[in-house]
Amino acid sequence: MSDRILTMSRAGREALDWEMERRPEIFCMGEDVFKFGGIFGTMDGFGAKYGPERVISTPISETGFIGMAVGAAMAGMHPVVDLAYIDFIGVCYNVLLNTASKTHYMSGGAVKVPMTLLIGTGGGYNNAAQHSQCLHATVAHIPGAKVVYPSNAYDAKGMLHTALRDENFVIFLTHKGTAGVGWMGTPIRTTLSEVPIEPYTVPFGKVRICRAGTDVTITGLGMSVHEALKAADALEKDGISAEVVDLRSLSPLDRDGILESVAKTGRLVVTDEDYLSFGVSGEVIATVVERDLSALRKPPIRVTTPDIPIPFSRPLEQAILPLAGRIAEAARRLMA
Amino acid sequence: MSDRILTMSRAGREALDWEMERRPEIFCMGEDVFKFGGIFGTMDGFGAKYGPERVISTPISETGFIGMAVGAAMAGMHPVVDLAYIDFIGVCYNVLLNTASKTHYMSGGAVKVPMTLLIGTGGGYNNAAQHSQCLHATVAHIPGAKVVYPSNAYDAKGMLHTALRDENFVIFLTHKGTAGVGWMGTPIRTTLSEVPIEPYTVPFGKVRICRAGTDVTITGLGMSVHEALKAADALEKDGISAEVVDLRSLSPLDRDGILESVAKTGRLVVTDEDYLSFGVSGEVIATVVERDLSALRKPPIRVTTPDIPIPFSRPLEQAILPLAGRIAEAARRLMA
Amino acid sequence: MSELTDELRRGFWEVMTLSRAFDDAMIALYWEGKLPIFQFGAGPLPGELHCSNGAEPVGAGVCAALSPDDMITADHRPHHVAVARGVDLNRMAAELLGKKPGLSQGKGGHMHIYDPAVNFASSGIIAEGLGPAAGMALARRLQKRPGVAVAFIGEGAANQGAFHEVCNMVGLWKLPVIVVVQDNEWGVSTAKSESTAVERNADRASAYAMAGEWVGTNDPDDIYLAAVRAVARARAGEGGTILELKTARLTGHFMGDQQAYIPEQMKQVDPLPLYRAKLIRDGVMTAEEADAIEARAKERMARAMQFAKDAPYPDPREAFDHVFAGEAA
Amino acid sequence: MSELTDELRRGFWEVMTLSRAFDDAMIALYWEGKLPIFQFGAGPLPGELHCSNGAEPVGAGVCAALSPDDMITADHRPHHVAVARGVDLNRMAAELLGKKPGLSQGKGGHMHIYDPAVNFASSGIIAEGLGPAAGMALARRLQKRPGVAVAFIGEGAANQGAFHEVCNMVGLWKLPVIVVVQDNEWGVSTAKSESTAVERNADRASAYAMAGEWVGTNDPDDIYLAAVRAVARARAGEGGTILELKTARLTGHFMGDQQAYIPEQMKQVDPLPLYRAKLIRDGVMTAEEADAIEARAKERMARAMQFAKDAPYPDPREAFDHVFAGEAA
Ligand SMILES: Cc1ncc(C[n+]2csc(CCOP(=O)(O)OP(=O)(O)O)c2C)c(N)n1
Ligand SMILES: Cc1ncc(C[n+]2csc(CCOP(=O)(O)OP(=O)(O)O)c2C)c(N)n1
Ligand SMILES: [Mg+2]
Ligand SMILES: [Mg+2]
Repeated sequence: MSDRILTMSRAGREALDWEMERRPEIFCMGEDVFKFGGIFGTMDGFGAKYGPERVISTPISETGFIGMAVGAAMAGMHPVVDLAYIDFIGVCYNVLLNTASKTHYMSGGAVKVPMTLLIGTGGGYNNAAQHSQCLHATVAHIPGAKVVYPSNAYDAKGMLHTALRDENFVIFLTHKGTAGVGWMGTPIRTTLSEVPIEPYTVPFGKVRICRAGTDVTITGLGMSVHEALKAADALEKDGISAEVVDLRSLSPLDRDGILESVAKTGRLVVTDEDYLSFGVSGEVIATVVERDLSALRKPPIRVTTPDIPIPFSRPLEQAILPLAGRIAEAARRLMA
Repeated sequence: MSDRILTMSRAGREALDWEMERRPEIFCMGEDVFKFGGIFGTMDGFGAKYGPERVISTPISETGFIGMAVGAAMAGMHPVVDLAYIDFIGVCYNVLLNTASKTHYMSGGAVKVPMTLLIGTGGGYNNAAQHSQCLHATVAHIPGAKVVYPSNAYDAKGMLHTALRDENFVIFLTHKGTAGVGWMGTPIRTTLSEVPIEPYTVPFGKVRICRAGTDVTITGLGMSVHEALKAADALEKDGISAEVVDLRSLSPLDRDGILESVAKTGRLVVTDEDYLSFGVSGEVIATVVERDLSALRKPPIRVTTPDIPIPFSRPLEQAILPLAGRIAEAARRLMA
Repeated sequence: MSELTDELRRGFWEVMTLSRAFDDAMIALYWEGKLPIFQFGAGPLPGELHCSNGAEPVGAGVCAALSPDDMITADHRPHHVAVARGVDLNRMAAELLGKKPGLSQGKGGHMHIYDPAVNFASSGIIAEGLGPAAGMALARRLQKRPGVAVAFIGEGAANQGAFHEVCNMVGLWKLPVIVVVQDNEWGVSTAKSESTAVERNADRASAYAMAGEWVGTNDPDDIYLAAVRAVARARAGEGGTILELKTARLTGHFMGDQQAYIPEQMKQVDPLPLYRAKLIRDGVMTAEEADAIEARAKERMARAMQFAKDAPYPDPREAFDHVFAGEAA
Repeated sequence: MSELTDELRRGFWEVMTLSRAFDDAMIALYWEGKLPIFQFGAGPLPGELHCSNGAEPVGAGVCAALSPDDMITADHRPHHVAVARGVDLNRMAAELLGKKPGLSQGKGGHMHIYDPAVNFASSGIIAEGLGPAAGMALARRLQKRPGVAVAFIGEGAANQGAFHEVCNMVGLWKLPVIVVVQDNEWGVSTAKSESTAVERNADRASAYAMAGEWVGTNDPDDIYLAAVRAVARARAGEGGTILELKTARLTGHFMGDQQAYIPEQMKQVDPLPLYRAKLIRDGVMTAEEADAIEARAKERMARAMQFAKDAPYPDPREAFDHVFAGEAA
């Protein structure tokens, strides 16, 4: 069957639809999911197709309904919960930190919590400090939660199939800017991919080499993958060959995959739209040097959002985002 | 005036008492603080001394009362809030993440939120997965919050004075095992220090060299400082000179101070009782190598709690804690 | 203060028309750069924009019952309250455009309106303002200064845990706090009946030893009188009130919301023409006076918008200021 | 099932004495290694220990009204509910001691009791079990299987936001959920009157379109009958109940709590001797029979304790198992 070019939104929707058609234990929950189909349209039209029993719009009670999802999972269902923006984790963080992620372990394996939590991340569209955060490091720091983060349509579909078949609590992140939903404008070219109609899985814990290169490794995730790809285009014109590594999965993290690329290039730029400190960027660097200190020929460079709340005003926000220009500039410094 | 050897608990109490006597804007809030004086006795006897207006026992409503503290701070008070265990941040995380830490920035500096949040961290006493976490990386990842973490009585008093005079939201962490409160047993020798009776401040953002050494740098914070010191004692017998660096402050983080020690020793063991990934340990390593890749002669080693929920059973918990034995063993590997 | 004088009522009209002028001007600007392809991040007014059209009576009626000492927290839909409270209009407009003279020097945007000069704050996480409002009231009690705190939330926010925690402490400690539940029937696409187990949040007051009042008219006169009663109770040390006000959300959840989910029988009524007709009927003002007041409001807003448009953007380096107090400019 | 038969009442006595035997045995063991210097982490039973002495009527009465299909979540003080529900006694004892045959293979400890065989779960964050209980009820509805879910919380937990959020959804969706509020008058050192704006949480039910019932006797007969009514409503599709039960906390918040804060007039009464006397008075059992039942309970507990003591600890390497399902043993 011929493949189609899809947005992440449509690709993810296809995976969820396929699984829901076949597996009665899957149901959807979240604010406005019945009428609006979820923040990224992952459940678009599901209200009409599956009815209000399986596509449940909730009150604005995140601790309550995500807590309910955990209980439903314990009782044999597989809830798919939409939390809209990751900025809202603050009102329900206990459910993620202490309930969904730890029940399996605390029960010595006696109880399972198969559930998928869809969350949107990121800024870049002037939505200010409380609606633009990434915070993926905050959720990835939770033991017992799997955290994945596709950056393109092919991975979105395959990783969502994987998540829906996983017996664990999976936090499924999508950067708002990558999803290809209307309100974020036209989709970014590099998020679109050929997506097979048939279901397929993409395994968790494997980086994806988006673009092969020999001079410098640029790691990214979510939106920063696309900024890295833009930077790589620019670098190519300067004769610099950048390898762009999409982490795709934070828990588990493909540490070997990261090292493999850096061992080849000897130079590392770590990009991340999350805050700089105590996050992904430090972890990637530590992963490399604790395994092979000689892999790096130059000190690695981090290009991230600094440790400041996201400002509203466009020139301020643009100044702090880890955009392609800053990434390319870092790579050039490493080549100098 | 002659100095006394105090526990962290008594030293912290002295600072708070001194400031409260003089500054009517300071008041205390938290569960059971009126009768019990706070999780670490920081407010011990304050109920009787200052009365229920200034020492307010609250319902079990953390979002509510920490949110109230933010409002009180915005209105000119300096609340000192006791959250007991950091495991409970999940039910009030939004107040930390989006309210207390971001209001100053989001108001363009027009509004200040001077408040001090006291939180206990850590395990080692078989209190299982929901009462033994450190999670200091989770709060340190929040921009706009200062996060400090004394490990001994001298610093506890001096840093609490500093916190109480700071105009910002300060998260003041204490590892339960270091505080010297009864229910955690006899105090650890290295947490006790001579504490001047007079008030003094210890600045944020400066590491403290607890023990000078030349062969290997061991960084730690909270409890892991004391495990590192124990390890250093053992290493000394093997003829290995370990320098123990107490980070003391996560936001701001004394990156120069870390590098200075590593530049001298050329070897780095990073200890941390928080979970391994996306936390402090990666940040410390990244800080070193992004500044000076040649500072390290050997790959750094992390000795942390692994990415698993804390098990209850003693042999299980002991197996996963970053104890002195594991630290010393790591240092020996670096010297081999 | 508690009488419905003609002057007061003309004031309501003035405040409501100014608020409407503010929103209408912002809506017009919002679409610049966003057509034909809609995109939050484009144009001179980027980001989400939650307008208050239809809710003006709430801001006008409640704020008129307050004194300068009193304190307000509002939510993601703050304009009508801010305008009624007397937040600096020029600087608020400039803030929405992300300009340097904005209230937050461009760092906040429309959900984060802070004007300490009139004790006004707002923020964007649902129910987030409740705790701070109660804490402001507590602070005043400790400082032995007068002051009632008012938290403005939506009916959707009343199902968030913070509502329960804060109301319980308000009742327990008899704090002078008024929780204004603005029932515009919708939380995004979710009708109140789809989100709330009971018909009225005001009835929940009994769960907190608070007073509960409900006003179903979206008329500033009625809202004002109910607010005056709530304020009087608060000042008298009788504690807090859950004041639920039926109101309207005429322009959707945010700009871009087509509201296709609203059934015909739930279409909402614009309170402004109704109130205008009422005041004319009551002889409080003539049609000409009403129009003049409205025209002045529009002019004032036009000037504010001009101020905002003419103002410079902050320098990109300023992004790094104000992370901590006492450090950078 | 809803009649108070003699057999049922003897069963209450049996369950209550077994629960008491469990706690008393654990308390005795708890102090081993913790004297003269008290320390949470020392001895064969380390960590915090929250005992149920005084709350046995709640477990006995409510659980007798449930069927095996029904589901339970309990809190940090779970023993009385677990024993009444029929959680495997040997494996629960072993779990408290951190042993390999424990319900959670030693990973959970006393606050984290999971026994899927009898649909029982508990955890240690206040009010954390409410959402899961409601979700279990929702799951059964979706699965078209019968089942009422019961969340056991303390009166202190009723002021946590989760209470509000979950009760609202239970009322909104008419879920078969019973929220059992165990009012033992204290949350740690804080009296109910110091934490709760209203006298009874059962009265808060009207804020959620739930039924509210209050039982003030700490007597399993009364508790049972109220629970039967709540279960009947739930099974009939009439929705949830907030069932508030006055009970007692005889051994402090946790072991080590001296309870010096409890004034003389608030000293609590042990429900066991009262119920024993009542059953004898009612001719349900003789004193000898009562003693025999109690003796059997103690014996059974002694065997469970022996099982737990004899059992091996898990191998340290097992700490790394069970982080994720489908990966390690
Ligand atoms: C904790 C949280 N959850 C979800 C959102 C997203 N959100 C923003 S406004 C809104 C609807 C609010 O409804 P209501 O309180 O009735 O206010 P209205 O928009 O009707 O004025 C939602 C769900 C949020 N900002 N914060
Ligand atoms: C969210 C949260 N806050 C605080 C605590 C600490 N804590 C444990 S039990 C308890 C008191 C609970 O009181 P109540 O609900 O009445 O139950 P009881 O102990 O009386 O059985 C507190 C405050 C916690 N575990 N979780
Ligand atoms: Mg609304
Ligand atoms: Mg209690």
